[in-house]
Amino acid sequence: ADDTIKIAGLFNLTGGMSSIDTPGLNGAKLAAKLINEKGGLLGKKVEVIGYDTKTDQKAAATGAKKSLADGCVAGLGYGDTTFVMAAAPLYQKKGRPFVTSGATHPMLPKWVGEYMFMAPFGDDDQSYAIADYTYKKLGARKVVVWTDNSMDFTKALSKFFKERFKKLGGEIILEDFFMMGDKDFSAQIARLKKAGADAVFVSSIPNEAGLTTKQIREAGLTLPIVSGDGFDTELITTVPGPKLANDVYFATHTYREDKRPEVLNFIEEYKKEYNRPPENAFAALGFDAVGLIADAIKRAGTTDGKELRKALAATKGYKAVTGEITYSRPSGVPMKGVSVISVKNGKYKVEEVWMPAK
Amino acid sequence: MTTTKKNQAVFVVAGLAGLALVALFRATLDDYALSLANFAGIYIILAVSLNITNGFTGLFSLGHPAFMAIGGYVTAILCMPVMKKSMFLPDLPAWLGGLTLPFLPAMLVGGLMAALVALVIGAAVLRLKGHYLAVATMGFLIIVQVLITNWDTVTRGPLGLNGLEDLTNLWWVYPLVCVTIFCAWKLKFSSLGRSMLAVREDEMAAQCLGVNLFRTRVMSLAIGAFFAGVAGGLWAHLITAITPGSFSLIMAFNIVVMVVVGGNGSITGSVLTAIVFSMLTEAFRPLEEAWDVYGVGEIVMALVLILSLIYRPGGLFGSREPAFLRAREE
Amino acid sequence: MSGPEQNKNLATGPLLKVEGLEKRFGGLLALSDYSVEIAPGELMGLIGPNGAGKTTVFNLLSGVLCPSGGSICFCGKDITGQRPDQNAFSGISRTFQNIRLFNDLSVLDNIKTAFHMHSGKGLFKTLFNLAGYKASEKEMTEKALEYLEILNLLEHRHTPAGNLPYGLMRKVEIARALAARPKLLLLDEPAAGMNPHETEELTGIINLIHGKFGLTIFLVEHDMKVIMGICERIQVINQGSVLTQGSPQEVRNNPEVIKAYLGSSTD
Amino acid sequence: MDLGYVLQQLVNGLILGSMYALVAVGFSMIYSIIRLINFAHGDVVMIGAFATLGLMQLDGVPFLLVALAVLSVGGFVGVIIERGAFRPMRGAPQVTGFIASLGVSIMLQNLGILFLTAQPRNFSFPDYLQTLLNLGPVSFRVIDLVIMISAFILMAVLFFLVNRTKLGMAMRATAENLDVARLMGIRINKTILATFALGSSLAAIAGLMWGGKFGQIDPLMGFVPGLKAFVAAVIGGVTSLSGAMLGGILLGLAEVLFVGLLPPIYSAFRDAFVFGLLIVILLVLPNGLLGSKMEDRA
Amino acid sequence: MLKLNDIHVYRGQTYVLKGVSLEVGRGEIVALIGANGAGKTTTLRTISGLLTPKNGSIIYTPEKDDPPWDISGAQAEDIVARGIAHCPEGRGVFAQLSVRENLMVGAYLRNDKKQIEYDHERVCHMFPILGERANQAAGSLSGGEQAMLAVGRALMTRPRLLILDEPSLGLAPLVVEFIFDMLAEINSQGVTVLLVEQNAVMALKLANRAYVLENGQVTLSGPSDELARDEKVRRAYLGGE
Ligand SMILES: Nc1ncnc2c1ncn2[C@@H]1O[C@H](COP(=O)(O)OP(=O)(O)OP(=O)(O)O)[C@@H](O)[C@H]1O
Ligand SMILES: Nc1ncnc2c1ncn2[C@@H]1O[C@H](COP(=O)(O)OP(=O)(O)OP(=O)(O)O)[C@@H](O)[C@H]1O
Ligand SMILES: [Mg+2]
Ligand SMILES: [Mg+2]
Repeated sequence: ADDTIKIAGLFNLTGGMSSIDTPGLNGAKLAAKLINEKGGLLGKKVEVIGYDTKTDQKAAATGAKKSLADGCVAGLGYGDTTFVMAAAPLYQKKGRPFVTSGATHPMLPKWVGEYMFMAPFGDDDQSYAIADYTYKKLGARKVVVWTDNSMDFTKALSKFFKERFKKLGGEIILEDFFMMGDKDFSAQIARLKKAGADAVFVSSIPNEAGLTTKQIREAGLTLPIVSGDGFDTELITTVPGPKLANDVYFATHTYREDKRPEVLNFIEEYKKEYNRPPENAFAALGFDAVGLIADAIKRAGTTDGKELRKALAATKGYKAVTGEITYSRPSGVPMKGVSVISVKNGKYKVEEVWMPAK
Repeated sequence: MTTTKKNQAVFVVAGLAGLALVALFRATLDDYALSLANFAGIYIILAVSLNITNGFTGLFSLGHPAFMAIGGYVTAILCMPVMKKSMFLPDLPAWLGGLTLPFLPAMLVGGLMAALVALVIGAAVLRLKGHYLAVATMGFLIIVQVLITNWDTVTRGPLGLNGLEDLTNLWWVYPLVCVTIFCAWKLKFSSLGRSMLAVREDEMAAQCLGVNLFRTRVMSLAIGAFFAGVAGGLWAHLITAITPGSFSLIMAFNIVVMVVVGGNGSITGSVLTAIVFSMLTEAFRPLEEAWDVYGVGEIVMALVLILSLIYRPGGLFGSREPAFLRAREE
Repeated sequence: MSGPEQNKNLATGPLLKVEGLEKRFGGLLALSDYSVEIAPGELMGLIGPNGAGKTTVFNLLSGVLCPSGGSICFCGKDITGQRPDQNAFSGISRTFQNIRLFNDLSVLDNIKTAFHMHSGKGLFKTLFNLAGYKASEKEMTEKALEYLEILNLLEHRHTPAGNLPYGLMRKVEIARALAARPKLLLLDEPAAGMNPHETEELTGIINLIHGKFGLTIFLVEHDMKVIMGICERIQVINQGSVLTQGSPQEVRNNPEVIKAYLGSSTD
Repeated sequence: MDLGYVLQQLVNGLILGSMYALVAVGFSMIYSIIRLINFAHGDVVMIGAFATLGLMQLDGVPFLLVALAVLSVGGFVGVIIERGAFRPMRGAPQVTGFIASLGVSIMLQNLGILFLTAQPRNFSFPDYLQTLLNLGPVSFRVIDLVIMISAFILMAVLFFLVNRTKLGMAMRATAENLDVARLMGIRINKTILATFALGSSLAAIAGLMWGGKFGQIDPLMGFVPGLKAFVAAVIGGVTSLSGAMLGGILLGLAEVLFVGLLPPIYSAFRDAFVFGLLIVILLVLPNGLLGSKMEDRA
Repeated sequence: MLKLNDIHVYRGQTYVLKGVSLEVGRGEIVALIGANGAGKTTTLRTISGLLTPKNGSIIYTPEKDDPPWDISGAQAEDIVARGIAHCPEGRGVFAQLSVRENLMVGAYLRNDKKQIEYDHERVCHMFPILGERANQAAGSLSGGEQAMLAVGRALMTRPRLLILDEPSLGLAPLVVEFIFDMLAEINSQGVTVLLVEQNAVMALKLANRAYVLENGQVTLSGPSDELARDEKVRRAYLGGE
């Protein structure tokens, strides 16, 4: 109908990626609801339609096409680059903006084109942040890097971490690998034990975050575990239990444990809507992606793709839950703060907020 | 038996009708419907070609997506403009880095590569039977997936190749569908195809009638692989991205499901189930979207699958073709 | 059919010459020091108690099993250890004790399968209608119908073989084996499961193909009427080795054979 | 590479392998009786894990009781699956059952996602099960020991049941020929149900162990154990229970040892190595490790 | 003891038995002969409960004073329990089970350990090879040995009525003779026998009475020596002049 503005939420709601993507859609739908409660946009209601793409690139492509055929003015979604690559180019071709909520590959806007926007920071930023912290604050000089070799996100994260850490003067004494879905890390742990490192960088997605932490600690190793936003999940404290969830540090979007009003409001509304706290950072990012689009629609005063794109590109100081967003870089990746969070005895604490160099 | 002329006439008429249909589709359907039609066509190619391996010769192969992946990557790399290649895959060997082929030859090379790999793999594992073969081909699929994921210089690893040109359209897909069906049909009603069916029915008896088991098996695996490879090329350039994650065991299962539900050995069955299954998943979208119950579509699909197997345990068409199509062949 | 080739071999000694054949299954010596010679055009019988190793002999001759020792010479060529399809190509064709038809295929297609090795076409010829593909397919159908006619199976040609009654299945198997245009036909208990009347009809058929096509036949059968009635020579094996061989008359009266195999009921 | 390290890897492999074995034995049991490759077997593992999670939230239920309850939940689920999906298509070609089991598996997974959400849940056992034990250079947890011992006890009980009891004899007879088994007075429906119940309860208890060992479960967790069980059973020789057990342990060992003993860069190639090894095994032993070697009789 | 009244049976779409009636008296040996595909096997499978007739009744009276029981439509498992043992076509031995286990499966419904052992010995005495090969997998036995095993296994159920489907199939003449002798002996011990045979000559020699089945219908019946003299039977089933 003409009295709604449709926005497509493309997510993998079933299949292997569903645990990561579902909260993203939840966040996005929540954002639309709040906007509508405040009177909507341009006098119309906003509707976020969820398209399940089943952790399947084929479904991602057809889902994106369906959303375009359904008349969605913009798309958002995905916590993983490979699916964005199947969906976003279609938006680019049609001249409608696509905002990824969770894919963090810094090259994305380059690859897809000017209609591609990112809500999160790039992997380089978060890796640099945690690398700096590991070297400077934790004083680690020799680290072991574990990489989930089955995902692009985790590979990129490790690459940037190593790059930065070596530049700082640290040493990568051992690199080890695993694959998404692995449950048993005993072999890697045995090697880690022998390596004598100051810290271990674990590049994984949330599904393996709790598992690796638990198993490393259970093996009696106490060295700091550091990681990126893949570790931003409750699993990291619940799976190992509070006693073992110790000395874990990760870089993530600046909303966890943050006291900004937009953050508090988001968490409260989320709890109200879904009867549970946000499952992971992707919930907040989905929320922000809708917010970014809505903000641009408001400023553009139209839902026309070209105008909308212009407005989005001009976003400046948008107060997102995951930090202020400004598209000032030529790369198209937003300049955002990165929180470094520590976990001690199952408790989270923001240690610092890292800002990328201008 | 009817005359050759009538045979040819039927093919010409069918071909023309197909062309008209494609033109009609292109004119009337939106992008979404077109992409469904394209995927349905690709699935037809996949199911019919797997039917040559699994249905005709009775080889329980779960390796089809591996051949598809090989064909897909080869096609994608061959079709990629040199400029892009130097940016995405700077470490490619020079001769490959500087080579760009048009779509059709690239797909053919992709298919042939897949068939070649099938020959090599087949030579090793086709001594196995039944589940042993299923596990071996599944192993092959996983090995291919792992290699693609880790062979960064050629495949860019888990990220895959993206930003491919959208070369695939109905004009490519449906003629290739026709070629696939034609080949499968021709095969099934020929002496060669009969020897494949004989191998499926009773290996020992077939062998005692002079059928070379090994050659027949390897050949049917390779034929299936060729078309899977071609389908891979279409797939990559329809999505415009190709990643190792697509060619998973789940996809293998999906294709096997189509073959079995259609009827092991029935080309008509494979075609119909390929269309129905690739459409049916989409049919539940509106319901899921409206009610926010993602996964219901899958559940209903699974129910349909189980019920259809309960009522037609040998598949929709058994191993035969419907009478009105078959009459011409006898 | 195999007429002309048959005559050529006639001059050159035995069609089949087996020497010192041996087969072990794990610890079990199923066949030891088995020898036989069959002349072209002969109809030879093989009898022996259950488990004597008759089927094993056929399995070795057709290449289904690999011998543990000894040699098989066919048409003057050593074929020991060849694969079944190679043996079939050389001209040995067989039926099975437990019928092995292609159950889902029609009777006609069952027969046509046998033509593949001689006149089947390769992949490309098949796909692109090349070089006599059409003609060869047509010829196959015609030939197959001929065989079906001989065995009185014409009316069943479109029935899936698996749906036939037992007796007819046996006949289809024989027709299929014949269609492979063998020089030597191995029949493993073709009359099993047939009543005396049907058996008589079968005997007629065997006599016919033996006479008409001059085919060499090696026959395993427990029905003494068949064996004694049509075989020119009979070999008796017991516990994996040859007990005796000779004319039906000699064998029938051999006390050892009576004791080990025939019992009193030699009607 | 010192001895202690290698020993530790061996122990780790054994622990993983004994869980695989437990699932594989149930899988192979179901396979051998009705020639069904039951891919939904892995999802029974998932159901077992979630049942454990649910039961442990009831305060004051002793752990042993939880385990017993999980066993019966598994058995119950097995019975339902058999009656609902597989009995109506009995006598159909093998591949039909296989496809149907894929359907059942998809259903269970998506029902899980629908009702439990796709989020992984944490899963923690009482502390005494988590205590670290050190045995020379080798260290492991109490739970690991419990897993190994109970897996082997359960499998031993199963072997006894199948090879030494009347029910077992009925199972094996049913496995070979349904009609003839009926002619001997064996109630094949009950026998098949019993087999499903037994196999599935082993899977469910494996779910309990899986959860306890890794501390995290989700609705899709069944895929991997289901797949591994299939592979292990086939490597072992599909119809052979001891083969399935051996196959499971071998698989566990191979997974850990390939990662543990090869340079780290090959860790990512683990599955390729494991499956490569399995293919080689099959090429050498085309009927699996302990599969029947009876040659095809003509 | 057993009475089939106008039995009609379909197999799938095929109308196989078109009104079969026959009777087996206590202590008799009854033979059922007929051409391939006449429906002999179908008749036996219907009696033992593997197939359900569309119409008609099968009245079974286990013991003289028992009430007659209509077993048409009863489960095979219940029918065995009441004393009908069926030796199926193609023998159906459990190939992976040992010879001894096969025999023990025969005694599946019985709980009298001592009696089972006794019967086992009796069977092994009757067919010595079964004792000698007790631990061999049944699948590796030769055809004749398997036939003996199948009969022995049926005996282990302690049947009152033993029905056999072509027990002589593929057996050496000596063994056929042996099996028929054994059947006579079993019968003399009080077991009623219903026998389907292609070897009509021997079957008619052994049996008291016989039925001829043609195309799913009984066309002839009577004392077996009479049938053996019947011109039509001679021509159609006995062969020779
Ligand atoms: N594949 C096999 N594996 C193990 N043992 C076998 C195999 N084939 C045959 N045997 C054994 O070899 C012996 C000979 O068997 P074979 O089948 O040749 O007997 P046969 O003479 O054909 O008997 P029948 O008249 O009963 O058919 C038997 O003891 C049998 O058990
Ligand atoms: N499963 C089945 N489905 C359909 N038709 C069948 C089936 N089994 C048998 N028939 C048909 O039923 C008829 C009777 O078969 P049956 O096996 O009872 O014959 P029979 O007298 O025992 O023959 P034989 O002497 O060959 O054993 C045959 O025409 C056969 O083709
Ligand atoms: Mg034999
Ligand atoms: Mg019969």
